[in-house]
Parts: sequence; C-alpha cells; structure tokens
Amino acid sequence: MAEISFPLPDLGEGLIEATVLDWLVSPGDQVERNQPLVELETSKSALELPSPQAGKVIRIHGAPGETINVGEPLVVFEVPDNTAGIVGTVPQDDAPKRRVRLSAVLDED
Amino acid sequence: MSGRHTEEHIHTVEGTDPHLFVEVHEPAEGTDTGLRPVLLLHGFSSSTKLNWGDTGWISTLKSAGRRVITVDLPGHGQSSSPEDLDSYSPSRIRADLLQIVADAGARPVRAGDPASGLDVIGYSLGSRLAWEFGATQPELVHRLVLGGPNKEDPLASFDLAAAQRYLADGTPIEDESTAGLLKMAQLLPSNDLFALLSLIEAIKGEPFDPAEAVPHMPMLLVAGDKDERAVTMPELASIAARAGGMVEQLLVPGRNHSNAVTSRVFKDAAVAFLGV
Amino acid sequence: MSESTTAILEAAAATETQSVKLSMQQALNRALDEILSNDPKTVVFGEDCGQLGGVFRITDGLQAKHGGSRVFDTPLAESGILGMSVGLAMAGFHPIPEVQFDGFAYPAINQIVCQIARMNYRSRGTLPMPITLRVPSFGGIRAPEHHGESLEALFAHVPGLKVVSPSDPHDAYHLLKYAASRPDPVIFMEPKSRYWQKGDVGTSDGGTLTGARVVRPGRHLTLVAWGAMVARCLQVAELAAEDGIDVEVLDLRWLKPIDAEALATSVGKTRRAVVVHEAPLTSGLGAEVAQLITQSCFDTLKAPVERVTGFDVPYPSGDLEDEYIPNIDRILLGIQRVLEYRRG
Amino acid sequence: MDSLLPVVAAADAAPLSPGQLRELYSLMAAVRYLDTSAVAWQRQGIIPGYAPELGQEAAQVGSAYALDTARDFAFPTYREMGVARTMGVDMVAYMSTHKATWHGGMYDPVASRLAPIQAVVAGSVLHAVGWAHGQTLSGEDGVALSYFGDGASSQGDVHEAMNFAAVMKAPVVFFIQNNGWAISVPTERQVAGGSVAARAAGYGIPGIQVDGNDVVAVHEATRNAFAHCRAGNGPVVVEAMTYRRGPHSTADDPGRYRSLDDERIDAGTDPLERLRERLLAEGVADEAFLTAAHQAARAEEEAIRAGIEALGPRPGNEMFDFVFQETTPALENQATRWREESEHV
Repeated sequence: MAEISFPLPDLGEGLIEATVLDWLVSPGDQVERNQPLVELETSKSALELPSPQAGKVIRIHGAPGETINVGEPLVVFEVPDNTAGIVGTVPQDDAPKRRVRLSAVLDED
Repeated sequence: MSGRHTEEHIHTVEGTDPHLFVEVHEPAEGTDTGLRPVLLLHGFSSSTKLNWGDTGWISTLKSAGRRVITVDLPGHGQSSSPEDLDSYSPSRIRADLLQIVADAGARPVRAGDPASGLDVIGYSLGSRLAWEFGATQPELVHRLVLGGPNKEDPLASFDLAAAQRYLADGTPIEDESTAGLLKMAQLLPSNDLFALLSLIEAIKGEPFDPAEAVPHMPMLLVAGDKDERAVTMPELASIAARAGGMVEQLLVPGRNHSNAVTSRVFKDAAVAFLGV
Repeated sequence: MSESTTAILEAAAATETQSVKLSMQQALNRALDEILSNDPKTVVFGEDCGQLGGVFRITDGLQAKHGGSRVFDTPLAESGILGMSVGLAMAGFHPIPEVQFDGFAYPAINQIVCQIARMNYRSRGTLPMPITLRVPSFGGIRAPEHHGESLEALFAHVPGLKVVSPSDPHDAYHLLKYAASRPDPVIFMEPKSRYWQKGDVGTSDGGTLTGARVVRPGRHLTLVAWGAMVARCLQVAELAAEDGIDVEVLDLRWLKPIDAEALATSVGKTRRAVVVHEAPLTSGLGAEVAQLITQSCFDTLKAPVERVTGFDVPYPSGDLEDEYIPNIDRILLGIQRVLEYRRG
Repeated sequence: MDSLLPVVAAADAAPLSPGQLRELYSLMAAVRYLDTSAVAWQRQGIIPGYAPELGQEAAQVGSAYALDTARDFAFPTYREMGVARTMGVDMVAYMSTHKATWHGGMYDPVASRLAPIQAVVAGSVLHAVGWAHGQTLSGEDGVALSYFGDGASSQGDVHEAMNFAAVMKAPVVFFIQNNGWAISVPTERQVAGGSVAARAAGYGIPGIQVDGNDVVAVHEATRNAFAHCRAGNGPVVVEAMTYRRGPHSTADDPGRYRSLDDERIDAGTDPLERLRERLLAEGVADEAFLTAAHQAARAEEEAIRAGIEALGPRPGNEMFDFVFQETTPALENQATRWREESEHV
C-alpha cells in the first residue's frame, strides 16, 4: 500500500490559507473521487472541498477552527500500489498447483 | 460543470433580454425523485459557483435526486452587467426569474402532483428575493428555504455616496456595514463593482418590506448562531407565522453569515424540508 | 512515483544499502528517472506518458520532475510516435518512446521495421537510431484484445533491431539503463504480468547485462525462458525437485542477439532442454533456440529439444488465458517427455 | 494562388537579385540535363532504373533554394534529385542510389543535411516532424523541409505527421509536389477534398498552393513558410502544383494511362522555358549566359556519368557492417561464413 498526501490546493485568486470548518470524513473512511472531504473557509468564501481521488483516508490535518496554509498536508490517503493499468487485473502469485508428477529414471551416463 | 446551458433561450421580459446565466442540473443518475425543481438564489457579491457550486449544494441536491435551476444575478458570476439601473431592481429580477423557471419547465402546484411547483432556496440577498418571489407567486412556489435571512436588507442602508467617494479618492467609509460590504465585493477581482453598486442603488429604490407581501407556503429559516446579519430571523419567522404559514427555524451552531452556507446541518435540513 | 517508493529509495540512499525491494514498475520508473537525470539528450514520450504517468505508471512523476519537454504526451498514433522517434534520433536525441500495449505496435510496424531498423544501414552508419522502444508485453492480466501479445519473434526477425525482455525488477532496472545507453534500437519488452511483484534490486551493480542469465542452477535439464515465463519456470523447477529432478532455469533475457554460448554451456551440462514461451509455436523463438542447442549440443543431447508454448491461435480472451499460456502442468509434461525419451 | 500566411513572414525578405535568378536558371538547367541524361543512362545500361522528375525542376530547385544548410534539414522521398543538386550534395554519391550501389545513396546525410533517399514515401514525413521537434527541444532555429507528393499524401503517416506537427508547433514545411500523378492514378482519384493544401485547415495550420512551374513563386512561398516556422509559428503546408512530364520511373509506360495530347494540354509551359523567357524579357540574362549555362550542365552531367560508371559495387562486408552500430555475435558469424563461402577475392 502506498500513501498519497493531498496538500491544501490553491483555492483561487491568490488565497494563501484556509480555516477548517468541519471534516466530512474521518480516518479509516473509504472515499470516492469527488466525494466532499472537508468544509473550509477562506477570507472570501466558504466551500466544500471534493476528494481528488478514491482511497482510504488515513490521516486528516487541522481540527475545526485551525488554519492551514496552501501547500501544507490536508489529508493523506492510502491507495493500493498494485492497481492495474487501464485494463486487466493484477495477477496474484498463488502457491503453485500441479497435477503432473515426474516419473523418470535418469540414466546418468 | 455538468448541466444544460440554456443561455440561448429567447424569451424576453418587458421587451429586453437580461442575459442572465442559467443552468439546469439534472439529478444524479439513478436518483431522480420526480420531485419539482429547486431554484437556487445566491447572495450579494457572490455567484452560483461560489454560493452553490463550491459549497457542495448543487451536488448535494443532485445526489438527493433533485433537478436544480441556478441563475447568476445581474452583474454577478457569468451573467452580463446591464447598463440600465432597472435591470437590477428586485421587481425586474423577480420577473426574469419567473420567465427562467417557466422556460426550465416549472409549472404551478397541482394537488397530488409532486412534480408540480417549484422549491426555492435563497441565501442572504437571495433569501429576500425568494421571500418576495414566494409571496408574489403563491401558485408556483411550493416551499421556501431561506438562509442567512434578515428582515431588513442590509444593502438598503448601504452608503452609496460614501462608497463612490472611497472608490474615487480613497476617503474612508464611516458606516461599518457599508465598508464591510464593499470590502467583500472588492475581494473578488472578478466582481463588476459598477454592476454591484447599480444593484445596491436599485435595491435602495425598492427596499425590503417583508410585511408588505408575505409568502404563505411552508418555509424553513436557517442561520448560523453567530450570524450578525441574521439576528432578525425570529421576527421574519413570526411575520410569516402570523400570516398563517408553517415556519421552521434552525440555528447552525458555530457558524456565521459567511460560513453557515457550507454546513451539512443546513443542507441536510433543507433536503429533508423540501423532500415532500 | 508514489510517496512510499520515494521513501524506500531515500531510506536506501541514506543507509547506503546495496539493494532495495522494488516492484518492476518502480524499478523501471527509477531507471527512467536516472536515465533522464544523467543523459540530457533523453526524451520519454508516448500516449498518456506525461501527466498521467503512463497507464501502467511506469513514467509516473517523471514529467513533474524533468519537465514537459523531456517527458511528454503524444497524440494517439503509434506510427507517429515511432516516426517522430526517428527524427528525434536524427537530431541527436535518445528517444525512449512507449507503445502503450503490445498489440498497438502493429500500427507502427512500418516505422519500426522500415525506418528504425534500417536507418543506420541506409545511411551507412551516419544516422544511428539510439531508440529504446518500451512495449508492455505478453499476457497474464486478463486484458482485452491487443492488450496482450507476444511479438518477440516478429521483432527478432527484423534485421537492425535488438530485443530484450527482463524477468524481474533487478534486471528491469539494469537492462533498461543499459539498453538506453546503447547506440542501436532496442525493443524493450516489459512482462506486464510481472509489473507488480517486488524483488531485490541491487542498485550498485547490475552484473553482466549482455546475454542470458542462469537464474537457478541444475543438473538434469535446462528450462529456457524469458519475460513472465521465467517466474513460472522457477516454480516448475521447485516442483520438479520434489520429484528428484534438478532443473536449471536459463533466463534468455536478450532475444536478439540470443546468447548461443549460454545455451551451449547450460545444455552441454544438463543434456536436456525444454524451451517455454507464450508466443505461438510455429516459427516462434523456441524453434531458434532449439536449433542453436542442436547445433552446439547434438552429440550429447539425450532427447530432442521440447517446446512448450502458446498455440497457433490469436491471443485468447482473459477467460481462456490460462488455457493458452504454458502452465505448470504443461511444462512438467514437456519435461517428462524429454526425460522419457530413449534413442532408437 | 491564395495564401493564409501572415504577411510579416515575407516582410524582411528582399526580392531575388538578378544574380540569384541566374543561379536558379543554372541549377534548373543542370537538373534538367542530368534528369534527362539519367533516363538515357538507363537505356544504355549504366544504371538499372531511375525516377525522372522532368517538369518538376521549378518546384524542387525553387523550394530547396530557400533552405539554409547551416541549420535546416531536408527529408526527401526518391524523386528529389533537383533538391539534392540545389543543396550542393555530391551528385555521384546521390545518383549512386539509382546505380543500386546503396539504398540511401552514398552521400553523407548529416553533412549534406539531406536525409537518406526513402522509398516508403510518407515514412520520412514523420521523421521531419521528429527532427523539427528536436529543434524546439534544443532551442535551435532549424526548420525541417519535408518533401512528398500527391500520392504519398494518401498515407496515414502524412495525417499523423501534420497532426503531430500542429499539436507540437513543430517547425516543419510540408512541401508537396503535386505532379498530377501517383504512378498511373491522377490526383482527382488520389486526393479527396480538392487539394493537399486544403487539408491544412483541418490541422489549424496555414496551407498554400503555389504555381509549381514558376520557380520564383515557389521560392517565395517556401521562403515565407520558412520564416513562419522560424518565428515559432509552427508548421506550414506548401503545395506546388506541377506536372510529372515523364514516366513514374524508367520502367513505366505512361501510354497505358494518359495520351500524348493529355500531356501536352495538362503539362502547361515548361518551367525551364518559363524562366528563360522571364530572364530574357527582364534583361536579367542574355543568350550567351543561357548557352553557357547549358554547356556547364552538359559538362557536369558528363563528370557525374563518369563518376557513376567508375563506381564499383560496395564490398560485400558492408552488408554486415552497417546493420548495427554494435554488431552481434550471430551477425559476425554470418559475415565470417559469407567471407569463407562467397567472397571472391
């Protein structure tokens, strides 16, 4: 499993920080891409930040009322690091199964 | 942005087309409740995007199976900024809204038909417009949700002359409310200050008088418990109740006028209140 | 590159360990990163190679680190990607293009066969083609049509091309760096079913990078394989050991040039050989390998060289993949046929 | 002919001087003489085959004359003898491809800035795009000049090349000699959409058509296209409308698909004759100059023919020597086997 940190993005028009209003997810939650993660307030507006990706939330940064700077970690996801490409599945190395038994007399000449 | 862009609609009101930016957002796939559309009216110096998009309202309503009509008020968001003052007057805006929702398919309420009628959610200035729209369109509007509402429009007491002096030569504005509203408007570089001042001037010509026309449909009033602009919400509630309407009030703990709008408590209450 | 990969690599660098545990995906990513850092003339490109980092994430993070002019997305046109590589090589660059899936090398065959393979020859050595064409190859991931093919014989048959396929993360890392450092075009066939398994990658020393490699020594029989089949042959060798048969596994690695000497040495010792590949039987590289072994070991061979391969059918759908790709029992049966063979 | 190119491209370019006009004539005369002679060489058994470009002298000489061999690079097919001659390529080394000496000819493509001769006619169009993108990546200002014909324009690689070049804003001049014929198939049954230049619009790049039999017009159009590319504006399509007056190759019989009358009507005025009349009318050259130019062309052809006749086959070991930069054991073994079994020393 790999961790992917999602930093507070630039929320537009030169904002450098945002205040956490309320978290909409908790560590351990499996979230989908675009699912609301957190309510934030900037000097200009309040907004809901959608998740940039699917994954399991393992850490969140900033309790309600705390301020986070743009670029600082906001949420850390855990994602499987062996996802297949756009098609197919990741093969598993299962214990080898056999039906055939070798039965040969080796003439060691 | 999903949604059908209907800017090509050609109906004019009073002979002119106000060029308001309208979008219709269909319910999320597989969730359609078949309920009437919801019209969203944003606040002063905001926009559909800021007030309803970024805050998660549109996606929340879509996920709840609702069809959503959004409109940027004149001089806001992606709507144009007409030069004539009349385009900004609340009465003209109400007329435009009526045309827009009709074009978007809203039909008068018919008993037993959940698809008929129109629900309206407003915030701040949008709540004032929603109140008046409900009061003047009793056959169309089914329910109202008013966020951050005030019995007097703060824009009515805006010191326009002081604002213009400040913009011209930097003379400080004495009135705190005026200074605050102007600061808010200036924070967003995309705002058209001329248009916003025109809107204020037009509103001053038609100040909000909630008792003059009172909506009779059920309404939900919501504000942050730290919202200083909505301290008169209980008075508004009693005006509506006295007129015989069913009124519910909700205070969102810890929130003020600018950040109550994203609150899940607010959204959940609105979705439940309108989901009948 | 994911945060964990970076962390692993940084930890390795900090303690100066000689090896790190990486998947082939991560090993290839790291090799490309180092090639880009060390050779300013390298350019990495293909469909979705830039922003997305490739559909298998082999180029993940490289555009952000090395810039959009060195790692970039191309339009969806394989002939264009390879033809452009020719021009870039003519302009002095060292292109590392990617064909997203093996089956999409077919639309680029003209540029690969008529141009990349021949420009050095046509120009009498004045226009070398130092192009490393990365091709996610072979089956095993239940992918749709054209997303799992075994084209090694096709490429190996073309004069002017070299062909290599790593079987584990260590070789993937070192062979890619080696291939990219050479002046001739190399088709680099990445066994996509092995992208995710981790292995030790010795970062300081790659060992010998030309020729084949004995991945398991044995006395009684040589299994010759490459790409994803090497891991399967290693499993077979362990099972054969249970039955008292000591199997040597030779990873051919280079499919052109084939290491004839390694074949002679291994089979000269074991005197029995089975060659295993995913590609169809007829005119597959197994025939070439069998001929090379026969040439060098005819006098001492105890049995004809056996081939355990895919069939002469289009690469089948995922549901039939296990029926097509040589499985453990089919390889064991091939071994049994060789062991049972008696002259006359 | 219409042009979508910005006027700025041509603004700083002076008109061709009398000296340059005379040089163009000398080049075209040399090319005409060598071209017609090469057909004769084939009849005489000096070379096994040749692809004539009779009638395309203005298109080839006029376009290549705009190329700066210090920084640009040309990508030919196999019918660009006039381009090679204009670029100053050693013509014995160039014509050796038609002697069947070596596929790409014996000239040095790197030094001469002319890519090896190419029989897959659209193959090199993508190479031009790659080379041009390399100029962008290196921050250099070279321009790739890609030659192909109306026939090659049917190849998918030409579409991919134009799309890639447009997406990457690569400095490429796609120079099409529309000579009316892809072997036996006329343009109207080869090129949909009216013209090759018309396709440029689909890629959002300028496409111009030019009278390919007017060397001055061809030169100016190409020069403007180069300026457009060099200014960082991306690729340009130039379609020179000309006529293949001869057969496709010395093995081709045009009588099977067009009549002599067709040829007379469709070919228009001979481009060499057109330039001659212009030079005389404008007083840029006199009969003495023209006579001298033809004498020089003849002398040049004789020297080239002597060089070609003297050209023996390449040593057989070169078959093996140029496959790779780093040969393989198998190839070495084969070379050894060949030497032992086949080399006649």
